[in-house]
Amino acid sequence: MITLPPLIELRNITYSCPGRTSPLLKEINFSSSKERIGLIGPNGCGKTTLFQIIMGLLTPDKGEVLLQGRIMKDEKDFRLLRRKLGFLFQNSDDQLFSPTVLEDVAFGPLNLGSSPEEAREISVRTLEGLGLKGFEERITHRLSGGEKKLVALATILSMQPDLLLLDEPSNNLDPETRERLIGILKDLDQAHIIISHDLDFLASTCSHLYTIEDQKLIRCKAKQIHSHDHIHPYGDHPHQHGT
Amino acid sequence: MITLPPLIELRNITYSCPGRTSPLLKEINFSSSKERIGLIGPNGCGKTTLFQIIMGLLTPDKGEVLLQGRIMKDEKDFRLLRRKLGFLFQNSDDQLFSPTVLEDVAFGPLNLGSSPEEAREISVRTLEGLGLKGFEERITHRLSGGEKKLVALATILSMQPDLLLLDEPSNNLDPETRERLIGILKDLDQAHIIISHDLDFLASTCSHLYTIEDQKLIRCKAKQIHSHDHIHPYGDHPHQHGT
Amino acid sequence: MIEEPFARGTTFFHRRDARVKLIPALAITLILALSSSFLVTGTGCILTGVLLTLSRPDPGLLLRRICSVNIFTLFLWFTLPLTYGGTKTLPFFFLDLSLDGIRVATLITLKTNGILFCFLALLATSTVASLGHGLEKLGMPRKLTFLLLFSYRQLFVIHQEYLRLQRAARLRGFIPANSLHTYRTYSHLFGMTLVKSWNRAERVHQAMVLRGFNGTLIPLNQPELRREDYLFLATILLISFLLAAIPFFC
Amino acid sequence: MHISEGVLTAPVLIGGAVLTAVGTTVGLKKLDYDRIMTVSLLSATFFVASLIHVPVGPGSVHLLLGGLLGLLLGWGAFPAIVVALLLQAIFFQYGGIVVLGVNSLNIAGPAVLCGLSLSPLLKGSKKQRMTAGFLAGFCSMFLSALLMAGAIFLSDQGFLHAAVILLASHLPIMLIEGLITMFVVGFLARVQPEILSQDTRK
Ligand SMILES: Nc1ncnc2c1ncn2[C@@H]1O[C@H](COP(=O)(O)OP(=O)(O)OP(=O)(O)O)[C@@H](O)[C@H]1O
Ligand SMILES: Nc1ncnc2c1ncn2[C@@H]1O[C@H](COP(=O)(O)OP(=O)(O)OP(=O)(O)O)[C@@H](O)[C@H]1O
Ligand SMILES: [Mg+2]
Ligand SMILES: [Mg+2]
Repeated sequence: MITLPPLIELRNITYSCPGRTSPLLKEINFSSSKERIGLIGPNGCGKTTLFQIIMGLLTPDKGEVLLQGRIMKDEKDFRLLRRKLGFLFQNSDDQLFSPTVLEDVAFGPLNLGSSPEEAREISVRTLEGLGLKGFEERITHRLSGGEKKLVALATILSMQPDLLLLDEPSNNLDPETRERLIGILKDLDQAHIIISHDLDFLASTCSHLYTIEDQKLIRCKAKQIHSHDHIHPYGDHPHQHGT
Repeated sequence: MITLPPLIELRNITYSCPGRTSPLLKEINFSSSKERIGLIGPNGCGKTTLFQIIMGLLTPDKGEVLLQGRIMKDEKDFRLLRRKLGFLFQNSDDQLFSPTVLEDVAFGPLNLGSSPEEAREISVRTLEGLGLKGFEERITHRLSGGEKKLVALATILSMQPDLLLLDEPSNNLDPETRERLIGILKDLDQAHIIISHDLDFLASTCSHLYTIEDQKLIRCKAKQIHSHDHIHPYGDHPHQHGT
Repeated sequence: MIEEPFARGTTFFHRRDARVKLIPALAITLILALSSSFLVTGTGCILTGVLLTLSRPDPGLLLRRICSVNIFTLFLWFTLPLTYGGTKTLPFFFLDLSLDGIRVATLITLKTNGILFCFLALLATSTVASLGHGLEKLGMPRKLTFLLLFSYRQLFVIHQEYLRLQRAARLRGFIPANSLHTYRTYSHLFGMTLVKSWNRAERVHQAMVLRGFNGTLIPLNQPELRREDYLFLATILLISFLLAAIPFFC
Repeated sequence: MHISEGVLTAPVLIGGAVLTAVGTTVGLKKLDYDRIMTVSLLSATFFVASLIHVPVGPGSVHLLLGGLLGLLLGWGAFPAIVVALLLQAIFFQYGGIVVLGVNSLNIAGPAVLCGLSLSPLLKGSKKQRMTAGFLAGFCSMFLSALLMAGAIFLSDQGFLHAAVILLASHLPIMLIEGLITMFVVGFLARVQPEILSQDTRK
């Protein structure tokens, strides 16, 4: 039996913020194929940075990003990677730029070479899947925060990625929308990695948790995720509930 | 003994967003003199709107805002009110508009009639009080998120208000800055009303909590705020930890 | 990212008040811009080059700046010798180059670079914030100063907003090309940035109103001029005067 | 779209500076403090536009969008453009203080002219709006290039050919400016039509 290389792999990734001396992330190794992973950690520990490195938006000081066993070297390689991985930003306002919802959702498929008809069809179907039927002609800028988040998710899903990177998807969502998002994520075929401070949310959508501690990516103990309690994966570090 | 009228009072405030049919806030009554209040509630329930009404930035459909027993009728009345109440915005980038920190902090006092020398002196003192000594000539847009928040607080404190309205002040702060802000708020003489989703933060800075439910402002039960535990002021509604 | 890389530094030049840099910068620029003598522009170029060296700019950055400003000069070098005309010509392979054209191109190159050096040495060593205040002290209308300072403050926020949107487009497979789709996409990115700025203006205006703003802007006093400032001003003005006087001696 | 220092002669420089001073004064007069924030932010946005490079043929050009600013601000575009160019001069040393007058006039003059004459069309049908957008972008760029070539030619007749080449080389840029301005106007009309119908232009 041939074992396939993992969909995404990080090898020895070290990254320092410009203008800082000590690295933010140090020799990070990680691989994932079809798992549902949660990523937690205090503010500023480098979670978003890690996603940006995976997507090729930031270049690490050292180390490699591999897609299906292939090292991503330049922008052209990362273009390929970006078809397979969908990145949902922390702030949906940064992600939506077309006048109407339909145009925004169809933007990705059009760039990937779909014909306008195909793109429209894919988009309508994606919106339907997220319970956003009838939103096609709405102006994105005028949607509520929760609606924007779901449309941003639609813009990514319409590119049919294999893995979703979601940066604090439940932020600023009211309880109903949050429940709806949990339902959606559970139903999706795609694997995902979710950054969140919302442990309940992670408990319902992920099968295991990672955290960044002392510049390292660490897998949390299995039981932590299954307790619905208020858990403190940061151990004795000063930590923060909420926000 | 004469009882003084409360510093700020709301009487029967009803407000509807332009373009919506049902009101966002309905017959809200509230008064406060020297208390430290936390205000919680789901997204979009109208917390920020309530602050904007108090400051005279939005006009309610019905009802009155009173300052020390006097009804605020027009822009001129509200100018007086704005000397007594300081409003910290959710987004510090919207609040800082001068190039350097000193100019920004001195802007308020200058408008209130201080001479340039007085304004400078007040500003330097205010910055010192917040541990921002040496920041005077720094360029505001180059500050970090946490520093911006503290400078925005300084621009308000330099006007020596009697009551602070703080809109999600602990948002996007790293743990240290957050702790520092808690310390600052505890030490300040001023009363405050804080909107936040961060219950720990409220527990350490406020003596009681209000929430907006079904368009009404409701005072939460007293014991809730004093437990440092994971409290659920929204009762049985589906709720969200974190964020 | 937009930055003011030359303003970061602690040399004698960086510590001077913006006013005493603005006046001589204007004087030198005027002299160089209006002169048609090689001696004046050549000497000017050397003098401003010396000033620039004294302000210790980052060499790599400096080189890039000089190149980008000289693109227009390069354009002149490609066109003027061929098109300027005149009687005297210089044979160059199979072309006849106009001597006058070469002369003019050289002159403009000297002027452009002299003025650039002067700018980098005197003005780029101050932040926009202090230059704005300096200009106001020197008589620029107050509204214009505030326009300058307010837009300077928001520039960075808006630029980052744009960059984040552009990044979102890139992540969705957008590759710029010569197509209507590309132009439409850029319009949408820019249009969204514009809408956000427009709405931000409202909120920033509210912030001003809340701090007691009622239509008059009161300036906060700026630091007094010091002895070194006057000395600096006198020295550079003297140099500019000598520069301007060269044609009368030769 | 900048003339660097050293090309123009005194009369042209002075003429440009005087006209820019007049335009700016008119613009500032019509600008009250309630709107200073809007104009400041649009001025900053205009600056950001000049950092956007769009592909044209094998190379790329940066946007100017003076026509758009004229449509949105009318006379207010004049000081807004002066400020944006001043910021550019300080940040990038493109075109310094002495040519600021001429450069501002070259861009702001056509912007205000096109803005004022075409903005009534914005209230019309979609087709009229699109036309107004395209023309504002195209014509203001055309006039700017013409003024720039004119300023160079007036300084030295020997520059005639260089000026003509300069003008011709701006032709594709005019088209791009027209298209992008048209699309942005379309975008604004759909997303936030208040921006186009504001009574801020006088
Ligand atoms: N462009 C930058 N230049 C310098 N420092 C940066 C830059 N971007 C991020 N940082 C710093 O890098 C650190 C990590 O940022 P990052 O956004 O990855 O944190 P995070 O774990 O996502 O935090 P949060 O939970 O607040 O989103 C922070 O301390 C931040 O200040
Ligand atoms: N200018 C406006 N026009 C129309 N609706 C508006 C406007 N401003 C706010 N709203 C709506 O009013 C509601 C209340 O907004 P508000 O900002 O007060 O909520 P909030 O309680 O502060 O929420 P959050 O916790 O997200 O900050 C929201 O549903 C919002 O969409
Ligand atoms: Mg993050
Ligand atoms: Mg709010």
